[in-house]
Amino acid sequence: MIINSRFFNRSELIGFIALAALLFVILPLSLDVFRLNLVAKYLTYAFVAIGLVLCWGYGGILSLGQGVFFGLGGYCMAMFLKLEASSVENTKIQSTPGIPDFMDWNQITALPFFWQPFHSLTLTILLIILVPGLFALIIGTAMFKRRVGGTYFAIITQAVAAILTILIVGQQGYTGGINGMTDLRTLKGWDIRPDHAKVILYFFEVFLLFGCILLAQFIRLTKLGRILVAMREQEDRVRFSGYSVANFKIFAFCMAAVFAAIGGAMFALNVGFMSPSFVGIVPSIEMVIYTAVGGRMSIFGAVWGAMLVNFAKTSLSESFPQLWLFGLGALFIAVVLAFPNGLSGLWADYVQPRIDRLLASRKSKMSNGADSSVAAGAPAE
Amino acid sequence: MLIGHQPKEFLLAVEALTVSFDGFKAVNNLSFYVEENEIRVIIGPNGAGKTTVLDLICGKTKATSGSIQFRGKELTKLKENEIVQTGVGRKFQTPSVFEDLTVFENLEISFPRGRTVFGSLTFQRDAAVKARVEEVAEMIFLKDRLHTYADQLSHGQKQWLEIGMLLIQDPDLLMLDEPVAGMSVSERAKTAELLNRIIKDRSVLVIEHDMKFVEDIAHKVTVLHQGQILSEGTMEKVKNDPKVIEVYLGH
Amino acid sequence: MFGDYSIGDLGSIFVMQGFAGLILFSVYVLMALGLAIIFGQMGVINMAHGEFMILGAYVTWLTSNAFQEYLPSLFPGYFFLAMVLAFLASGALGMLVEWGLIRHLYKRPLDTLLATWGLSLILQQAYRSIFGAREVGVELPQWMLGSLKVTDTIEVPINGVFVMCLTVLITVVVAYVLYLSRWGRQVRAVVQNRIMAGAVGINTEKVDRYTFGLGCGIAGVAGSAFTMIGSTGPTSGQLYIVDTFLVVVFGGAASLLGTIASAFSISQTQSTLEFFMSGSMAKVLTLLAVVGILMLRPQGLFALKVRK
Amino acid sequence: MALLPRVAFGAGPATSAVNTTGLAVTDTEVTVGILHSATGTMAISETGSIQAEKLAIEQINAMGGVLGRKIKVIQEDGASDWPTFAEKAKKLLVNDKVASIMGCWTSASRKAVLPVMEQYNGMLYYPTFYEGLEQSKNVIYTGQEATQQILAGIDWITKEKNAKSFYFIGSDYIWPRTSNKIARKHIENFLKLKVVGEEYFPLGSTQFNSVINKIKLTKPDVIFTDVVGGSNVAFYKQLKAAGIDLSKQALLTISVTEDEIDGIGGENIAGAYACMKYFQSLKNDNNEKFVAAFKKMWGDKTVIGDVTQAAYLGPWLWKATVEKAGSFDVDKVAAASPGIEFKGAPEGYVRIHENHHLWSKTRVGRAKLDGQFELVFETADLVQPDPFPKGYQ
Repeated sequence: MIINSRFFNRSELIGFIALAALLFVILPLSLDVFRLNLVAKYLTYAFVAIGLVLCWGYGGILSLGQGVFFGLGGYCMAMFLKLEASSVENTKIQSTPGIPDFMDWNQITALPFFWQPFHSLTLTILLIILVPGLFALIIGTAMFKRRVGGTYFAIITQAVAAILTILIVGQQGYTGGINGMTDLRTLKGWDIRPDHAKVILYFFEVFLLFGCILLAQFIRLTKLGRILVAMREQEDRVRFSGYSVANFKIFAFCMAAVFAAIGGAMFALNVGFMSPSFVGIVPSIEMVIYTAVGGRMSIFGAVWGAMLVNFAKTSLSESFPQLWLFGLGALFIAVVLAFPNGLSGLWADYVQPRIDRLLASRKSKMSNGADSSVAAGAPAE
Repeated sequence: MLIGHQPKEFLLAVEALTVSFDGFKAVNNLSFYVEENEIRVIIGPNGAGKTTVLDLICGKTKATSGSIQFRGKELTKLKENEIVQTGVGRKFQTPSVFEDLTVFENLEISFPRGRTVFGSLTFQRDAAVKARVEEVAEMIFLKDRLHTYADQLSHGQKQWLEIGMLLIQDPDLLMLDEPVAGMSVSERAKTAELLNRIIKDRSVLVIEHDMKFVEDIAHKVTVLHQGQILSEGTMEKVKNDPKVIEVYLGH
Repeated sequence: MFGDYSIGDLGSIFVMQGFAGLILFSVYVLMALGLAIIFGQMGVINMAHGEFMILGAYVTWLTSNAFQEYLPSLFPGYFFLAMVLAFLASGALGMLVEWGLIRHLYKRPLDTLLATWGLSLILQQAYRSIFGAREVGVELPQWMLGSLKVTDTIEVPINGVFVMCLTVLITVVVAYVLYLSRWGRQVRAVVQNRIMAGAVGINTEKVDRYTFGLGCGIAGVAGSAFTMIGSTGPTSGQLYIVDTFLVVVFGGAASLLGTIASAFSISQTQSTLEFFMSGSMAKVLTLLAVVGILMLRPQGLFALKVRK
Repeated sequence: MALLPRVAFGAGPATSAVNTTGLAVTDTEVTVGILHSATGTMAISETGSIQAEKLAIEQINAMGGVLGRKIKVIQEDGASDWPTFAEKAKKLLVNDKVASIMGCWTSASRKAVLPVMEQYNGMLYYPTFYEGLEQSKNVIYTGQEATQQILAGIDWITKEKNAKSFYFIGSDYIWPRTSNKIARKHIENFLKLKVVGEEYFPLGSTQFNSVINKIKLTKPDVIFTDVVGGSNVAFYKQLKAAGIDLSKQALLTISVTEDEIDGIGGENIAGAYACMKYFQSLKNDNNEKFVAAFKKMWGDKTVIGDVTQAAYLGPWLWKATVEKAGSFDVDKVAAASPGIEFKGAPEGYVRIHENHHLWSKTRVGRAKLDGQFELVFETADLVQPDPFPKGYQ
């Protein structure tokens, strides 16, 4: 791993270490497997949120259809797991053994062609990336080449989410319908349900998450990251500096789609479940909210936002099931009205200065940090 | 650029250019020609279509009909970024710089390398880039502010920064929309000095209201009125054209 | 599929099917008008639009109950009062929301989307806490039930006719208000240039507040009308929101005529398709067509070519 | 419950004897989970189930509890979100160690919870009538499976109305599709009649004018519906507005209970037939007591539908099973379940079948203006549950 002052500035380094400590050490040691698995579920949304930081926070492209990509990734993974769970001996009570149970219920007697690739894990992993990536490429090309942006783009992505949900629910013979794909059991013969498997999957997911964090951070620090910022502010100026703005938007949107898809695949693995209720408009907007709460400009903030909002959702709905919608609604409004930069903005405005003041007294010992990070051109958090 | 080397070929040839917005012809059957290394100033009353002409050349607005040839290439068929890559640079009326980026980063973005998605992912800030950025920063009086975020700059400094961003592109045709508008007297003088330095070795198309400034720099002046050319020629000729006098003083 | 039926049967079915399309068209126009004002004129994305509609529906329900309880003799006419009350209630709530929330966000249109989404969650839970989680049934006066027999085989639902008349009336009023009244000119002035409008003495804050209130009020009337054909529950409003936005965007946001044209084409497409395939597929195909056309023509059906 | 005698708990058999698997059972208490949606779109439907389960538990506690132990309830909100159901089920089993769970409503939530129940060996009492094609050691299905609910009703209406043709309208998901599949096979293969149309609408759809026109065109003898949720309201209102008079046009629904009529409005659906195992208007002592107790606890205006009654059965069946098994252990409860009867059931009498479904009667009611059903038919005997019906798959 390349962690040096060029790659992260000081406060980012602190954030990185704190997050790594929390996810790799503190949570696994302090939570039981059930809660740890919940954290794993929350973190699947962190992938989406990181993508949204790039695409929305940096690129200024608000997508209300991230559930589509989350769902596509998740369904790809779930299809593989479902096929494995639908071996002939597991399904011998069906009229057609060897196909997923919901197909049998819908009088489908042979595996449809588009299910065939999901016999292979390698192909599945490729498709988890490629299907959402290509789908985003098509939507992105159609929209951005024609300069559709802002609210229009948001509404159209929302419509896409609605279409896909109706389609998945309606084509239940091929997709499991509204029930989704349940009862996912093994990955290459390895049972994903027992506690020790959940722990391993958790760590696998956290590793992958840090991979995505580093990738996002890398993108952010290249000239491409700065062009995204530039584009959000002065799209015309970027265009008249010789860049094809549409291509950069398409790239950001595709990256966000791929991140979301990875999150979806992790969801299917960790939760053992995939359903159209993660594809539609409501989950898609919630994913945007995680990002907004964490801070739309901050990669680490996005991870925190996804964890905290989901944690609040779980605990509020456990203690005040009738009231948690009030809390959630108020949170959205508060974040938008009072803290547009989310938690990371609060941190940068209130906490960071205090830490800096504390450290200022010992500044002579730390002379190399701040200046070089400015030279490296890290945009403001 | 074979065509460019042929004699008597204009750098920019605008012919029969028309654009209409909802039936209103902002630019109407306009033709004019700019030669290599020429400094052309476009003047005219408000609403004459000056900015629209620049918009049309740089591709921001699509022409309804007519042609714009730049070094023999038809610009009306190209996208904005392709037009930039053929060597046309454009400065906007209001300073448009990236306020969330530093001066250095602003200039670096305009450096003509790594303009594709993957090019920009693999772009390295090497010695050549740094040297060029510093060189231009010096020209635009911002050498000691390289690591300042652009939102901290004064209005005039932002104008210079934007001019600097164009310089780093090294365009063959530089289009400036009111480069000294809103500047203080001292800034104005410095800008004139800056412009006089950078207009060497390239053609420049300027929109400007400040007549003194125009007189200082213009080789040739085009007067636009209601989307059409009212008069064209040297400053002296234009100033004495009765039609121009009527338009400017008649109102 | 039509082989077994007589020409007369088919003819009347096509007439009724056309009428079904017109009802759907009216529903879309009613839903979209308020949003077209708010989104088209103010650029605010109001995700809580559906909840404003449902407020109107609940007001209608309350009015109906009150009449049954206290003024049973006037019950046949309660619906008209209910619609006025629905307009006032939703409009007032809208103005309150504008004051407390929206006016802080005019420079950040995408953020209005998030904030109003939060608002919609709060309103949903509020309805649930106040009116209960179950759907409420609004009792209609006898004269609004049933159908008119035009010929022996052609019957048109009375509530459908009512919704259509209401739609025409509201559209005319809105068109008058926006395009002919002094206030409408002020609204459009503010839309085009907020600073200049302020400078020439228009109270832009007041214009914003009333515009938003008007949009929400129309949503309330729409909700009131929908009690005749749909359900009223805490989350019913969510069902409408995507369709509504698509109608507005497809029409070209700033144009009232566009909204109407787009509602017409979407509703006719959908009701025609519904006749040949299942409701689910008809919906998918209609939405796909709309999204597809929007990709080719992002400015919508009716948009002015303007100099930006 | 001040009128009832005060009950002392703790007189039952030793905890170590009745709880060998570490469930949350103390000398005086046993913990049971309730898992339904209190929020989200399904809250509308699931509220009645929560209320019925709480009523049953309160009554059981007033009678001395289960094996001398008071039932303590932990209620979780599934929030109309299927993974949340799975997550909460897991929490109830793993963290709270509940002895059983009364819960789930939609098929989707049950499908999500089922693997959790099987993995962590829990006991679920599931109240909703559903599509069948399922059977689990860890679930007792207190509602009817599709063949139980549908077949007798179709036979009856065919005879009563001398029906030749049917038109199916459903919401687009597994339960309506499976139910319609069974109904179609029955109509076409056994009754040798015709199905002239089959239409599905997305959940939440509110526009039915096109399908109503198709009904007018095809003139079926019976309209057979399994539309759910808010769509119901729109469907019946539009049906009525289109001039289809349900006193003349036979309509058989398997998705409208007294709960739904509350929202639809009695005047819009009066005359329609519903095929259920329970109606609030049933005349028997058990039911009269149940209805009175329910209204006392939850208010005069509440109505009781089929699922609410089935939910009420859950705690009672569990109590009877635990007492027969003499243990709270899930394996023992599961094994002791077949043959358990509940004579106090508001629907009359039920018994658990080998396949963990209930033997129960099928009834047809006609909707009245006041929102209640008038019983017009009931099977003479209990109908055997058959979740994997031969010839219907």
